This record gives sequence, structure tokens and C-alpha cells, in this order.
Amino acid sequence: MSEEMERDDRVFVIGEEVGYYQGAYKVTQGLLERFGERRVVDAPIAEAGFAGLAVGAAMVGLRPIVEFMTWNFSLVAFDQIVNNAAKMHQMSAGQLRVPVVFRGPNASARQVAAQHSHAVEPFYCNVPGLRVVYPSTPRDAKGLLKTAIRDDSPVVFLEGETLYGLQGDVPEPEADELIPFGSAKLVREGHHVTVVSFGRPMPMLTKLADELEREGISLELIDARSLRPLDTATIVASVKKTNRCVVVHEHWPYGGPGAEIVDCVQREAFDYLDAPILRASNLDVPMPYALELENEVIVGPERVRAALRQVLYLD
Amino acid sequence: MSEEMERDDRVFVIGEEVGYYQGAYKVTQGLLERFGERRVVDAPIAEAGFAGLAVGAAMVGLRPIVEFMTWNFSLVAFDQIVNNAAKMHQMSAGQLRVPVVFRGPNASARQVAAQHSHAVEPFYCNVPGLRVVYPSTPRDAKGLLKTAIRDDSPVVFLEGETLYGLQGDVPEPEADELIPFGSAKLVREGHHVTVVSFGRPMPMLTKLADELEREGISLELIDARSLRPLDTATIVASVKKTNRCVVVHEHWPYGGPGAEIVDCVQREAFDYLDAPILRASNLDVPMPYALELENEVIVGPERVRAALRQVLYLD
Amino acid sequence: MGNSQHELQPMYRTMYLIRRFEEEAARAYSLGKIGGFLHLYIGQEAVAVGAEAAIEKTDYVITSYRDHGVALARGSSARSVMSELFGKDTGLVRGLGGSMHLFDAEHRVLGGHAIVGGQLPLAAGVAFRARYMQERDVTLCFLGDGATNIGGFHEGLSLAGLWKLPVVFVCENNRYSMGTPLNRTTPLADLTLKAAGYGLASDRFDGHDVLTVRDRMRAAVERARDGGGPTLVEVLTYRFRGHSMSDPGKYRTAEELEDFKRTADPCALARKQLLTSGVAEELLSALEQEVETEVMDAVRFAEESAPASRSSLDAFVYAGSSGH
Amino acid sequence: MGNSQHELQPMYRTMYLIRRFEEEAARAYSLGKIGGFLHLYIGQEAVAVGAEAAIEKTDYVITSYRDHGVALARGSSARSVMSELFGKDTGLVRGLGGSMHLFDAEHRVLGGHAIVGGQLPLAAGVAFRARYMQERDVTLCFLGDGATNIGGFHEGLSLAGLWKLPVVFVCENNRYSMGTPLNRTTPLADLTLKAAGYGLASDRFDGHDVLTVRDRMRAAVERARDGGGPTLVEVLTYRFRGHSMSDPGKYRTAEELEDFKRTADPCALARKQLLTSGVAEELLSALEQEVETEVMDAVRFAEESAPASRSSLDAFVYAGSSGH
Ligand SMILES: Cc1ncc(C[n+]2csc(CCOP(=O)(O)OP(=O)(O)O)c2C)c(N)n1
Ligand SMILES: Cc1ncc(C[n+]2csc(CCOP(=O)(O)OP(=O)(O)O)c2C)c(N)n1
Ligand SMILES: [Mg+2]
Ligand SMILES: [Mg+2]
Repeated sequence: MSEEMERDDRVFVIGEEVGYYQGAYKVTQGLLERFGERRVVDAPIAEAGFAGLAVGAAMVGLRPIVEFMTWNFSLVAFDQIVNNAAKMHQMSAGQLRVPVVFRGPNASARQVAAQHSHAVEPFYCNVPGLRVVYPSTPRDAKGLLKTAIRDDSPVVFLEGETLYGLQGDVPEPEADELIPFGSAKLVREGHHVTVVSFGRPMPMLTKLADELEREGISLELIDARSLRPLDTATIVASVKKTNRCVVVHEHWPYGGPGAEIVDCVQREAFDYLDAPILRASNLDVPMPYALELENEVIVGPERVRAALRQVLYLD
Repeated sequence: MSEEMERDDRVFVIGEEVGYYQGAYKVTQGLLERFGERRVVDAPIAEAGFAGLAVGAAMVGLRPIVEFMTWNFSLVAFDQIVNNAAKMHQMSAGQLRVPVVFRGPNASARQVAAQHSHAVEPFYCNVPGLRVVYPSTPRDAKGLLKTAIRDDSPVVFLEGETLYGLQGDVPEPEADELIPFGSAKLVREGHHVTVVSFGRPMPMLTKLADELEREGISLELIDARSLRPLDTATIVASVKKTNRCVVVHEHWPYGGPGAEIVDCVQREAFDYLDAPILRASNLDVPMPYALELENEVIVGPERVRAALRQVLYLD
Repeated sequence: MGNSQHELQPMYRTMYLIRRFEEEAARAYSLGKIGGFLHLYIGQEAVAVGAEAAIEKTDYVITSYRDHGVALARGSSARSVMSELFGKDTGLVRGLGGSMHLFDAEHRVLGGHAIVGGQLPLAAGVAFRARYMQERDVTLCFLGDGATNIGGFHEGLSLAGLWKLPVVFVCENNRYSMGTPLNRTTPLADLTLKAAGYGLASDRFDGHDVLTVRDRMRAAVERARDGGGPTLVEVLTYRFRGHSMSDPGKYRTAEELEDFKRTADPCALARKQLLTSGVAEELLSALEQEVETEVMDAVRFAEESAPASRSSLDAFVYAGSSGH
Repeated sequence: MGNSQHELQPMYRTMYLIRRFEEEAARAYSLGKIGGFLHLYIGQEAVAVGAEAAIEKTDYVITSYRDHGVALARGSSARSVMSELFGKDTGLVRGLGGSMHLFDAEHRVLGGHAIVGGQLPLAAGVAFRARYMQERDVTLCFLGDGATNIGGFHEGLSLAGLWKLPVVFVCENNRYSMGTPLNRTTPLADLTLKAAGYGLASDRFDGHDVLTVRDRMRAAVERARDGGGPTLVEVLTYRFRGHSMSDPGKYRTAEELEDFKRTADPCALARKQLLTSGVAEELLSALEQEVETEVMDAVRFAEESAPASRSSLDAFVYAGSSGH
């Protein structure tokens, strides 16, 4: 973020506790000292207000980054995102642009219960006019964030709260590495089955792939990372090779990118499929508080294993 | 509605212009005279406020019917529906119930442009705790509405604005006909291909089926009508018979019940499918105002025909 | 002829243009040439026109779906607005938006918004930009009386008040939100009682006389421009037509309507003032004839224009990348 | 011993119970026995307890995530609340809700809500029911100072004011919303300036003395009960701990905190009053010992209780049908 703020004076950050508090999850740490109150704006608790304010500012040339303390709180700003951010360019027949990045942590932060554990990608992926990305590594996060900030359309940028801790290789500022929207990442080659996922489950899946390797099962692992647009070519090519596919996601099972990926694979790789495409996802219930129950709800390696065994006809 | 209000004093209607104005689309015509201001409540423009008020009233025993003048305006009340209505029963571990029916016209009302033409089912179907129904005939509307009003969970009741004009057979009050959630309707038997749809496209599909019949193509037509829960058994049984499936819907293509139905069919009828499942839907753009463009965007018989020809390998 | 009469004449012309433009739009609507919703501004012309006279061309204006008057007052051409209503490619937004979504970047008309209250946070954002860039542009944000109960109103005013943004919120109190009279949507008789809750200045006045509107608006606009913060202005007005074309208007009496038409028609009032101040009847007739020609030309232009283009469907969904 | 002292003693007991309960909860949190967010009420005890003394058992209370104090004041058992924090099956909501979602229908505690401002429209609805049924129950709705900028606040107050619903909105102004002091979230020094914008009565007072809270709250509650409409009450208070357990609290000075602790600790104040009025030190110690036992019993009970049950996962997603 700070590289982009350095580069372009029109870029500013607005959200709750992004300034003096240094960010509820410390993502904006140090920004206030560096860029001052003009460009690092602590907002009152009024998500619809400051999301709409950002859209308005973008309509006349600024490039706001809106931090939702978590994506849960975007639901009170839903109309501003869906009706104003996503549609202003179309409604004005291209006269106005809305280069806003909405970002913040998505999905359960562990034990914060029903109202604080939403995976919001099914809501926003449905809406034309929005881009939706959900990186799973620091490098991808940086490259996609740069692309998002420079894009002239509104971007929904989902961050995995439990991924903040991840250390990882990040390109130097000079590298100015941009990752384009609509490009999935082949994380690991394999030949028995394709696993497609995005965001938080990725580290778990990498580990699982290692384990399964030792058990003689070879996973091809794809990180979709850009959900709208979706890189269907990379996914379909892989399934054409492995002939089997499991989609893993943390959002609720009904619809969303999970179902969209299935739809696209069965359509474009129909003749190559040796088994139905299965999904391993969170359970279809509001998130409970108790740790054991939450662990039960969030998709974990056991549920993925079960799906894999089924598509490999090992049961 | 009036039958249920007669039956149960706890049932009341709240929304904009539902009383003195007799409803923006006249759905609540005559209710005010019959039940008075106590039970037919004109609300100011504050959807989050009156949706939340209804949830609160339901928590302590009333049974509100909330009319959104159109479902577009539910987006400003999104948090109240998703976080409060849907989750209160779970968060209170069953101590509280939220028997609220949220109802109103859904999808384009013709030429009302981008902010007034949402098909909202992808948003609400994703959320456990909600039921979502979308009837396409007056009889279904009545039977499902009665079920919805008597159900102790919140129900999202979608009405096709352009279907209000439909005349149709409706059971007499004495019949007290209830249609259970989770039951799809086999509208028409056929053997070449199964077409699954819901809500507004249904009359168009019935007409199309007639035409295709004459051309020698036999459609099996299913009205899903209850989207959450979805009657997968009826759909899958049909596809097992016809071996082909096209899903038709007016919501945007990404995700939603359209993709969910595809996911479920490919999973449960995999070995029976002779072609990939295709979808015919609205285009993936915000709704334009101009009539010709709107007609282009909304799914019509041509797009369905094209999908059918493809799954029947007629091209 | 006094100075203010000199200024009144073009204002009268614009009000009369709005009036005649909308009468023709209403006619086209009943002929099926315009679809969807059509919310007329007839009766409220003095508000948009008076407000326009109080700001600079470089200031910004944003409003609700009841936006024809505002766009015409700002300077959008009758042709481009009428074509938009007809859903033509020559329309302000190429037939994509229709009546409710007029945008004209050149004239700094930022919509045309159809979700009640949705434009208020946007307006705060437009004003935020002026502060950010240390420019002196003011933003005018129009809203209806019915919009004062919704969250967008509250959050827009809260942020504007907190950061003293250069914006004026103009609440056009036409006494009804759709079919509901004000006394059934709020317990307040005076909507500016809300201003103190946001630390905003306020003003409240009758909006049938365009010069009054201009003068009172000027105070609020200059306060905003000089860093004095936002103002909530309540303008008392009345719409002579239904909420939209599909509204039979049964919720108000014929007497009430006739009363307002007789005593508070902003066009008639301005015309009378001009005559009283010595402007010749012939001059006004000539001006009205000019407007007549302009409006009929707009209708013809709209009718003859090419329909909205298929290519507009996808062209404006995403804006691409120009941020570097 | 005066009458009010007679009443003060049980109130002191409850405040002290909340205090000790939360100190133990904080300890358990640092030991990893409680997860998620834990927002402590320490420093604000007089508000919930004074308010409780002003209402009937049959009245309703609804609040935000900072809800332990309210639940305990209402009469929820320390055991069931502590078990909930521990995520146990014996918890108030069977381990499904945790700290932020305490519900106790028996004691008419209607949550425990984690979306800022979300509970205000709910509260209007609970009050709406009383009016609908012509019953005399009053609803108390607690909210933070930071919640006054969000749409839910506005819409909740608008509806309550319009329909004169029997609800009292109690804004606990603890001077911070998370890390942001009040003067950076609103230009107002006095939040009750907002009341007039909704046609609401208002009151504003210091909330460290539990008897003051009770007496001032009584006026608002009786007004609501007697059909006089809702009140916006601003209670000035202070939280002695961070926003939640994960908040280091760097945004305020040690002096400020110490000052409040020294001069405005509601437990210490009430204790002093009791002593001054002649209650024996031994009596207070005995009472405190009783509380100690109750809290430690609650911790033990929570520790020993069975974990949340797998069957609770699906059991409460849908309620089934009983509407006939
Ligand atoms: C959030 C939302 N709810 C409902 C509507 C439907 N609606 C359109 S205009 C209107 C009345 C608005 O009244 P007011 O604000 O007084 O403006 P006026 O039409 O009188 O100019 C309503 C209810 C809407 N567009 N948006
Ligand atoms: C809509 C929404 N936005 C943001 C948050 C995150 N959040 C939780 S508490 C809080 C501060 C609330 O402050 P205040 O209302 O003063 O209550 P207090 O915590 O001081 O009791 C914030 C920003 C939230 N829960 N909901
Ligand atoms: Mg109005
Ligand atoms: Mg606070």
C-alpha cells in the first residue's frame, strides 16, 4: 500500500482505526506517520457512509482504499458497494470511474461467532462491475493489491485474517510486480486429481498435498486467487489432464464461486471427467463460538480427504 | 395474506405505502380497511429500520410480513436480514424465533435500469437460516405464502413483478392449501431434456415447450419454486430420465441457485448425463434502461433455444 | 429594470424550459415512447434553478431520480436529456440510465440516483475531494423529505459534519414521499431540527420564489466554500404531478393541489414579477416561443436519433486500468 | 440506615459480582480458556445495574457485544454466563454465541449483538410489540457512543420517535469507540443534541453513581411506560479496561485512566456510600465473600461442564413451523 501511496497522491486510505490505532489488524501500521491525516483517514463507525464517501471521491478523481475492519461490516454498506460502486461507470455511460479498493479480512477470525465470521465472496462475486480477488500468499497479496489500486473499477479485496501471520517472500519495491486479474496460479503439479481453492484453505491444502504425495496420491493444486474474473482456462486445462476435480472453499455451500467453478468445469471439461466434481466446504450453518464446533464447521483436511477419496473412487 | 391475518392476530404487514396507498403494486389492496392501522403499517423510507423492527417484534412473538416495495431496496437492509433475521434463532440457541416473511417483487420491472432491476436470489440463497421461495403461479404463491407465514423461520419470498398480472386458479379460503418448502413442481413431462427454472421465466418456458413440442422436441419442465431448501430429488430424477439438463434463470450468471442446481445435478446424476449441463441466464451486465437493450439482457426464448440445441447436439 | 429582474429573466427561462420539457416528456410517456419510471419536477422548478444561480459552473450537483430539472438547470441540453428518456444512443448516458440516472460530467451533474438516500454519502465524497485537493468547489446534494429517515442521510450528514466538508444538503420538502404525507413519516414539523444533531448549520424557507431560493442558497454555498462547513437546507415546495407517471395521486385533495397551483406556481410567480418590474409581455412571449422551439426540437431529435447501441451493453461494465 | 441505602446494598452486590466475574473471565482468557473477543464492562457497572433497578423483571433489555454486565444485572446466573464464555454446553446459549451473544429469554435478555447499531431497530420492534399487544412492557436498548453515527441508530430512533414506542435508548458514552476518542467521531460535545431530530425526549448524566443512574433512568422508563414516547439517554461513563482483551489501549494516557479509577470507580463509590451511611464493614466483607464464592463456583462449573454439543450445530438453524 505505501508504495502505491508514494507513487500517487490521489491514493488515500479510509476506515475505522486505520490511523492512530495503526489498524485493527495492523495492516495500516506506520501509514499515518508517513502520510499524515490527510491521506490516512480514521472514520467513525458508518460503513455505508465512508464506503459511499469513497465512491463519491472516486467519481471525481481520487483513488480511495477503503478498509473494512472486517468484511462482516461491509453488509451494512452493501447497497453502496452493489448499487453505487459497481454501477456508476455503467450508469454514467463511462463518464465516471470508480477506482476504489475495498479491503479487509474475510471469513472466520476464530471464535468470533455468527455475526463476525462471514465469507462474503458469494455476495460480491455475483455482481458485474466488481472485481473480486482473494490472495493466499504475501507475494500474491502485494501484486494483486497493486493491480487493484491502479485499476479504474471497484475491487473487492479479500484478505485471510489468519493468513496475516504468514511470512513469505515479497518482491522489493523496485520490482513493482503486478499480478493481473483473472490469472489463477498453478501451485503444484500433479496427475491424479485437480484441487481448486482460494484464500484461507490454501496453506492447509499445500500441507495435505505433501501428505497425500507420501500416500501415493498426486494432487494438482490451483489457487484461483482472482474470483471475478475467474481464470477458467487454467482450471479447465488442469482437469482435462487429471480428469478429476475437487473444489475447496470456506464460504457456505449454496452457490458462490464454489458452485461457479463446478459449473464451468463440467461445462468445459465434460468429456474429460472420470467422476463428478465434488466440493469440500464449510458446513451450511451460522458459525458457532465454541472452538470444537467451529473446527467442525470450517473445512479441514478430513473433509477434503473424504472428497478426494470419493472422486478417486477409493471408497 | 388476508386469510392468514384473519386466522392469527399476531400477523401484521409493514412496509412503504402498504396501507393508505394500497401497496405500490397493489398487493396489499383492501388490507387497511379490513384490518386497520394497527395491523397494516405504513413505514417511512427506512428499510433497515423496519426490517429490523420486524425481526425484533418477531423475537417476542409477533409474526410480521415485511413488504419491500421492491427487493432492490432490501440491499440497504441486507445486514438486518443476513445477520439478525437469519441468525437470531441460532445465536440464542433456540430461545428466540424469527417468524418474519420478507416479500416483494424481484428482478427487472421493465426499463427501470441498473439500480432497480436486481434478482436478489443469489444473495439470500447463500445464507443458512433463511428460506427462499420464488413462485411463478398464483396458486403456488398462495400456498407458499401460507407456509411462509406459518413457518417459524425467516422466509425470503420473491415475487415476479411482471407475474402480478397473471390470472390463475387459486384455491378457495376453506381449502387452506399449503405448499411445503423444498418441493419442486413437475410442470410438464417430457423425455428429451429437463429444463429447470423458477420465478419469472416460467410462463415463457411453458410457451416455448409448446413450440418445441411441435418441432419434435419434448421438454420436461420443472419449476424449482423453493430455492432454499431445493428439491434436488425431483430435479435429479428427471435428469436421470432425460439425460440432459438446461437451467434457466434471470439472475446474473455468476453463482447463485443457477450454479447450485448445476452442481447438484452433475454430482447426483453424473453417470446419466449425455451432455454438459448448460445455463441460459441474463447477461452479466448491470441492467440498461433502453427497451431493446433490456430485452437483450433478460433471458428469452432464443437464449434457451440455443442452450437446448447445444445439449441436444443439434448444432 | 432592476438588477435582480435582469437576473430573473434567464432563471424564468430555465424554469419554463423545465416545465415545458416535462410536459412533453409526460406526453411522450403516455404514448409509450418513454418507459420505466418518470418522476416529474413540475412545481419544484424554482429550487433547482435558484440553487443553480447560487453556485459556480465548476461546482458539483448530485440528486435523486427526480433529476430532469437539475440537469436542465445545470446546462445539459434538452436534446440529450430527452433522448435519454427515449432510450436513445444520443442520450446523456446513451440510453443506459433513462429518467432516473442522468449524468453529465461536463456540466458536473453527478446523477440521478434511484436508491433513496444513496446519494448523500456520495456527495460527502465529492466534497471530501475538494478538501483533499484544497480546491474551492462546493457540492450541492438534493434529496426529498422522505429521504431523511434513511441511514444514508444520517451517515452522509455525520461525515460531512465531522469533517466540515464543503457540501450543502438541499432537502426539497414537497410534503409527500410517494403517497405518504410528511406527518406520517416523521413527528417533526421542521426538518432542520435534525441539523443540530450533526453540528450542521441550517436554513428553511419557502421555495416557490426563485430569487428567494437563490439568495438563501447563496449564504449556505458561501459558508461551505469558505470552510464554514455544511448546511442542511429545507426548501418548502410542492409537486404538481403524481410521484411518478404511474401514481394517480389519490392521497391528496384536489383543493390542496389547486391551491398550490394558484398561489405557488414558481413559473407563474416569476413571470408576474417580471411583468410587474416592467418587462414587456412581448419579450416574455418571445422567450417562451424560443423555449417551445427548443423543447419540440428536443422531442424531434430524440425521436429521430438512433436507438441505444448494443455495444453500450458491455462497454461500460469495467473501466480498465489507468491508474498508473 | 436510609431507604436508598437499603436499596443500594443489593445493587452494590451486583456491581461487585460483575466486577469480580469479569476479572476472572479476563484471567481465563489469558489462560486460553476463553476465545474470540472479550469486551469487559469493568468501570461501567453502575449503568447496567442502575438501569436494572429502574425497570421491572418483565421489561426487556437488549445490548451490544459488551453484554456481560447487562446479563448479570438482569439475573442470568454467573454459572451460565461463565460457561458460555468457556464455550460449554451449559452456557446460556450452549456455547454457540460466546461473549458477544448472550441471550436469556427467561430474564428477557435479548442479546448480545455484534454489529454496531444493529440492535436499535430490533429494540424498536420489541417495543412495537408492546404497543401492538397493548401491554406495558418497556424496552431498554444499550448502545455505545460510537454507535451514534451508524444508520441503525438513525432508523431505530426515527421509527421509535414516529410511533412513540415504549423504548429507552441508553447511550453509554465511555468516551471511546475502540481506539478513537469521541471528539474524532463527532463534532458534538453532547450526544443528546441528536434527540430533537427524532422528536425524542432526552437526558444526560454522570453514570458512576448507581443511584443517580437508577433515578434518572426511572424518569425515562416511566415516560415510556405511560405512553410518553422514547427517550435518548446519554450516560457518561468510562471503561477501565481495553476495548477488548486484544487492545493494548495506547490511545489514552495512564493519568487519564488512573484519574477515572480514583474518582469514578462505581464499585468503590457505592461501597463508600454504604459505609458512610452506616453499613458495617463486616457486612460488606461477608457480601463480597459471597460474591467471591459465586464467581469461583461459576469458573469451576464452567471448567467442569461438558463441551458444546455437536448436535447444537444443526439444531437451531431453522425453527420449524409452529405458526398454526
Ligand atoms: C431505499 C429505497 N426505498 C424505497 C424506494 C422507493 N421510492 C422511490 S421514491 C420514494 C419516495 C421518496 O420521497 P421523497 O424522498 O420525499 O422524494 P420525492 O419523491 O418527494 O422527491 C420511494 C419510497 C427507493 N427508491 N429506495
Ligand atoms: C458495523 C460495525 N462496524 C465495526 C465494528 C467493529 N467494532 C466493534 S466495537 C467497535 C467500537 C464501538 O464503540 P462504542 O459504540 O463506543 O461502544 P463501546 O465498545 O465503547 O462500548 C467497533 C468499531 C462492528 N462490530 N460493527
Ligand atoms: Mg417528497
Ligand atoms: Mg464507547
